[in-house]
Amino acid sequence: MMLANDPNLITAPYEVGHSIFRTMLFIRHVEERLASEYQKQNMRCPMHLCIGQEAVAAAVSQCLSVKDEVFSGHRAHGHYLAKGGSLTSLVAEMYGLPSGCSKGRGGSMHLTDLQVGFVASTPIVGGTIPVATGAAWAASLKGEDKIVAVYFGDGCFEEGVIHESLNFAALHKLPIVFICENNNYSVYTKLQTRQPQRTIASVAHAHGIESASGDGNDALECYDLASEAVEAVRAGRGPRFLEFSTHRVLEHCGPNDDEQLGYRAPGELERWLRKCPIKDLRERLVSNGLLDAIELQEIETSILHEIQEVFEFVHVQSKMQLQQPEHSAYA
Amino acid sequence: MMLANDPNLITAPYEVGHSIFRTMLFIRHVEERLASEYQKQNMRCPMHLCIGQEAVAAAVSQCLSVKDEVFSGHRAHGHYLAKGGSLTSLVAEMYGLPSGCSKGRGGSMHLTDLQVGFVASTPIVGGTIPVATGAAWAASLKGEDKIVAVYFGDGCFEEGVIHESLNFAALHKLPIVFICENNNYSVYTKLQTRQPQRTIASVAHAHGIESASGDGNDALECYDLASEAVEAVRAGRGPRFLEFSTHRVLEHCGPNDDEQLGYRAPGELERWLRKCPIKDLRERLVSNGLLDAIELQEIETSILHEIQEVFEFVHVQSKMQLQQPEHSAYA
Amino acid sequence: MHKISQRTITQAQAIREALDHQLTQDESVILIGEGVPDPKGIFGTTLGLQEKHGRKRVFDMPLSENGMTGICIGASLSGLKPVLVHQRLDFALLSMDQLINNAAKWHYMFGGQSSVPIVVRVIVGRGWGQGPQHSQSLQALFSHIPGLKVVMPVFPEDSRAMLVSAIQDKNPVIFIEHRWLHGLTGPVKEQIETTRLNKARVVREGNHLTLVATSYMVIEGLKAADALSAHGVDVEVLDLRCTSDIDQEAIIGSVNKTGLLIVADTGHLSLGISAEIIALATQHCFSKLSKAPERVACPSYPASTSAAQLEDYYPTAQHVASAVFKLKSDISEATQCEILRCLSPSGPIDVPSVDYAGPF
Amino acid sequence: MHKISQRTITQAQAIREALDHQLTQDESVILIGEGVPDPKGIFGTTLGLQEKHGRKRVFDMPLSENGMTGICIGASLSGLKPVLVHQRLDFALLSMDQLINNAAKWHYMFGGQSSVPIVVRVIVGRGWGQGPQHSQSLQALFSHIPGLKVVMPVFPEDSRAMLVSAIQDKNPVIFIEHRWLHGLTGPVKEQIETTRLNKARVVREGNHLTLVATSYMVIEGLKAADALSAHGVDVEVLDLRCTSDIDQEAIIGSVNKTGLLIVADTGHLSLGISAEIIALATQHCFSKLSKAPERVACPSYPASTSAAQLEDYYPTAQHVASAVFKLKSDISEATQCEILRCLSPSGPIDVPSVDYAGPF
Ligand SMILES: Cc1ncc(C[n+]2csc(CCOP(=O)(O)OP(=O)(O)O)c2C)c(N)n1
Ligand SMILES: Cc1ncc(C[n+]2csc(CCOP(=O)(O)OP(=O)(O)O)c2C)c(N)n1
Ligand SMILES: [Mg+2]
Ligand SMILES: [Mg+2]
Repeated sequence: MMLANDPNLITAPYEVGHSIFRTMLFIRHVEERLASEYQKQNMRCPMHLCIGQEAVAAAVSQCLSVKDEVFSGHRAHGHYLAKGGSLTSLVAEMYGLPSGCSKGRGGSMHLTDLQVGFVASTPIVGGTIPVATGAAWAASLKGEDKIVAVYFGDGCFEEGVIHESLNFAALHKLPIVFICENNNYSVYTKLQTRQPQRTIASVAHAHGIESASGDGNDALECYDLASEAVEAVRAGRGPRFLEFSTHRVLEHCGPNDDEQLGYRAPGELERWLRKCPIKDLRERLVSNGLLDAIELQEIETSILHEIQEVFEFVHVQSKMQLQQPEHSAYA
Repeated sequence: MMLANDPNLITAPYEVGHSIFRTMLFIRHVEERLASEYQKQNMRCPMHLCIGQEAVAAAVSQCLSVKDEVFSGHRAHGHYLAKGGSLTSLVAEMYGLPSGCSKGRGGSMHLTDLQVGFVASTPIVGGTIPVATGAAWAASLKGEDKIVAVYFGDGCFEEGVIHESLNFAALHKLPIVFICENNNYSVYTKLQTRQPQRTIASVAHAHGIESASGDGNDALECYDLASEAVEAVRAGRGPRFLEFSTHRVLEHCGPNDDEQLGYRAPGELERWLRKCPIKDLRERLVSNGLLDAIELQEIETSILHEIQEVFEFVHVQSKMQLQQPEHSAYA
Repeated sequence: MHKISQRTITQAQAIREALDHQLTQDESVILIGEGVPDPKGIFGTTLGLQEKHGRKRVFDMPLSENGMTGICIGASLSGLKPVLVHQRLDFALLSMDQLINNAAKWHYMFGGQSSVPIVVRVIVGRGWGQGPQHSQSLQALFSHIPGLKVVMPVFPEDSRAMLVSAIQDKNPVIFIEHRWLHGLTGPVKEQIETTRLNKARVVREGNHLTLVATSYMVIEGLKAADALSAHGVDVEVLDLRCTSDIDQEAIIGSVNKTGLLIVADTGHLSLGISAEIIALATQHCFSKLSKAPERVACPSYPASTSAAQLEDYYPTAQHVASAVFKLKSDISEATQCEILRCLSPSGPIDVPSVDYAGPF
Repeated sequence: MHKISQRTITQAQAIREALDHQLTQDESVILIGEGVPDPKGIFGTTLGLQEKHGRKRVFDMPLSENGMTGICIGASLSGLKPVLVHQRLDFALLSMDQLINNAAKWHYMFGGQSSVPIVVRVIVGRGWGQGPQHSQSLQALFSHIPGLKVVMPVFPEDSRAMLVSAIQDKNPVIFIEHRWLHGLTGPVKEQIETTRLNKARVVREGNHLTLVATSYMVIEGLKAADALSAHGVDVEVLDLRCTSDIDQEAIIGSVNKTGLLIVADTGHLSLGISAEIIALATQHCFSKLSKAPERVACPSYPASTSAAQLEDYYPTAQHVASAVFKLKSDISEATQCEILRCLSPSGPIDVPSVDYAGPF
């Protein structure tokens, strides 16, 4: 039985919890499948998986509409999928096929699906932050009823351009949510080696942007913070900044574990594995009576089925002689 | 008679008040002479005068020793002179002579006098901020007993590189004082058109750097803040940030008034002219019995005499056929 | 009878007309830059435009060159056509990341689904002590990057047409102005026209020698050509206009006719525009070239502030003429002296004209 | 009898030796870069150096490329000799302001009173889907800037000598590594040596044709030269080494001997290193050149991620050989086919060798 002040009590609507759970699970399974397929060397590009970090993308996207625009960086699969980006186009892109979302030109690190408002991810750290800010500026100038969300890591906060972007967004009260997934690492380097003692959100706040921090592995907390922020931004109250603590479970780049490298603090990975956002939400949904074993099985099955179909389809495509697009750097 | 809580009561030691006053007056007279000489078109380079902003440089330098290092930007005459930079080398540099502080290669915007620790000023806004930070880093790595001070304007705070530098300085607890002379304008553009509602110092503070703000036209307040900051930095307590409000009295670039352009708020210039830092300190020194009319006259005379001699000397030099230095971009 | 327009305006005014026209004609065009709406209006090129087109079309900006470039890229992806202005090319070096990694590549790297129609106006400073950090003419850097279009306008009417076409272009265009051309006057029709950006223009015909020049060097080249023609040497002068997609056809055509080539560029010589043009001409006109091409450009060190130290720095009409003398060995020494004498600068070398009084 | 050293190491190991040596020999040397002390140690080039030389000499850093460049400049003015590392050249585009406006000009613009002895190691990525933003070979950009020295090391022993000399150089040196050369092995003496940075090296002598190559293209060029020599064509291969202060003497000497020139570069063709070399050779060897020089380089669009779309992108030994065929018209078609066949790549084109498994 749940009490009103039980931290596990779910107050979000039924569909919200379910939808976020399904999105996280979908991302997780896609990432796991990518990891296992990667070994076959058909996907010949650097790949930054987000296993362990699914909650933020799932929760934020839950608050966005299809015409809202999303930007991201190198670790973008989750953001892309949560926004509704086509899995087929993603997998084809990883295979380097002309049918990929960027016609095979970008691989894992250059995703786009304009139809669902996932505008772009690129791997120069910080590169999309001002671009997203510019998209929000255009929306504001044109009086369009849409907002922009841009995801980035803790490392990105060290790039000067993010401060330039925060300044401009605050100055022009732009409709944008800046979302920092602070996983404490930039590749193998700990936050404390790169940034002084203070929170990232506090710097954003000082730039004149309302900011909040939360547990990035607690999907419903992410949702609460994101929905509050998105609502404020949509209401024209200027930009917001969200910082979520989380942890990357696999290696920085590639399909493998890397605990053997020993760069994490002892017990750090284990502690985070126990805080798996999917397990956490599943248990809470179950204990709130919002999910049962049969439903869960159904969800799993349908996700795995969809993924299986996509991979099969793309694999077949990869054996065909597809017409390569023409090379021109100019429109 | 002064009361203990009279705001005009001077608590700083006699020599400090005197020295700051003399430095300010010296800078003012140099700038005025440069402005009048400029019309003769012998000094053929862009020139950013600091009339009205002399207090910060004079007060900060009062706290620095000769081995401390100073960096600045385009509006650097005051910083250079206050640190003890050679007036002859400055004027020769403005004349474009090989005897100038940068051998005529830099003009007003590229000052250096390594003997007195004025390392460099350059006119790419923000350009010297990381360089100064690097000098502080070197001092720290080498365990040298010196600190660094870097001056910049409010406009500079919009450049990403300053945030990168603040982050690094805070992270490594570097011996550096960042000094922002906030004169509310970047060329003709008001602060409010460029930055959101928040103070510059608060952003620096959020970066993890102890920060303070003060009246940049109150030389003794500048001195109090600067000496506190310099002492802390010298004691190894990491970087400090100071923001001073002030006002540029002449045009952004060049020797003239520009009130006719009408970009200032009505009455703004007048209000600041009334707050002239030199007049202010003079009156307070006098009312505290620390300066009398005869002394003042002596100071004025000696300053004007020195300046006159330098200008005459450089003018003579400029008529001589000096050997031009060889051109090589490489050491 | 058709009345010929006698309207004469400066390049700066022509640029302003292009901006005004585009802001009027195309509501997706916006204009932004540090100082754009200020009392000096970017050397007069943006004066009054904010008053006329409003604060939602014409903007000042924070000093955040890289960020603002990315912001303009983002706005362009959303259907706007931003024109971003830097008072000096040197400041744009802060934005090389966004220009090269994003603007230049966006169209290609996302498979051609979108493009980045921005114009970045950068101004090459010169004279009155601009010095090392305010006078770089780095067209070679931008022009090496696939995906960027780089143009260097010279004459007022052509500058206006080039800017209109640059704004309407679907790709990022780096529009490199030269401070000493802003004051250049010329006849400019009322009627606004467009132009092809990647075509060189023959601005003086001649049969003896081909001079390909960029930006302000077109003016110096024409001076030299004038002086030479008085002595029977007819130099064909090409205004290159576009330094990224170099007009091979025009160059090859002219060099095949004259057999002699000089390239005059405002940038550094080594690895500059002149190298590419000489390489192209050598590869395509090898048998027609009667002598090795010459190049006239800036040396391999920064520009000093001091005018005295710039005496051998900026190439002039005299340098162009000297290059001609190397290639046309039939010009007598007396004639050479005569030509150089008549080309010697009259006033101070650090201003484009005696009455030049800034802003710098 | 003198015993010849048989020690063979990779270029990455040789680079590590240079760093280790300099950190040991000169206490003013410091090493900094994102990932320098991490478990992968910049592709092995910095492994163990923090452990050995301590945390006050060897550093990780925040992702602040422009700031960190300025910080290293400042440190160098105070007597340190920083080596700054970027895992990709593309990231250094964020620091063009500090490199061009400050590092390159400091010595000159302050009248020669100080200099900026920093080394910036940048790595050109290639293959395994590096794609548009992780594979740019932009030596032409840096090399155009007076005040920067730009070198592209190839062979292990030479790379070590070049890095030692770069660190000891008083000027800023851009040290451009190629990811596909890190694994290149070669004999390397125990004894550390220095070298002159601005000299090209003849790495294969020949009389029929001069090939000037940069970076990884030296390897492809040597492959082509091997295949050609089996058919009686002797190509002289020059490893250019320094792309900023190009070794005219070496190039002129070789071209005067062979009369034929090919330039092979890892960067984009237009306005690239090859243009400058062809311009130089044309200007200095005009009468000795029997045919127009050829160039072999990357086309004018970004690199795709997909290997399939890179098939015609990166120049190979085959492209070099094809250029040779254009210049040496006496090679029969059958021989040409034979040569191209023996030069055709055996494995996948997006890895330097079949067993290549990253890090990328
Ligand atoms: C400008 C730039 N510098 C360095 C890199 C190399 N790099 C790729 S991802 C990464 C780590 C970024 O860390 P963070 O922003 O925290 O994201 P995370 O990988 O943790 O998700 C680095 C340094 C890069 N891609 N771009
Ligand atoms: C990177 C860069 N952008 C633009 C400029 C042009 N510029 C020179 S001074 C200046 C104003 C700077 O304002 P601030 O930093 O407040 O200094 P102030 O002039 O008020 O002393 C500008 C925009 C420049 N020199 N460098
Ligand atoms: Mg991280
Ligand atoms: Mg200011």
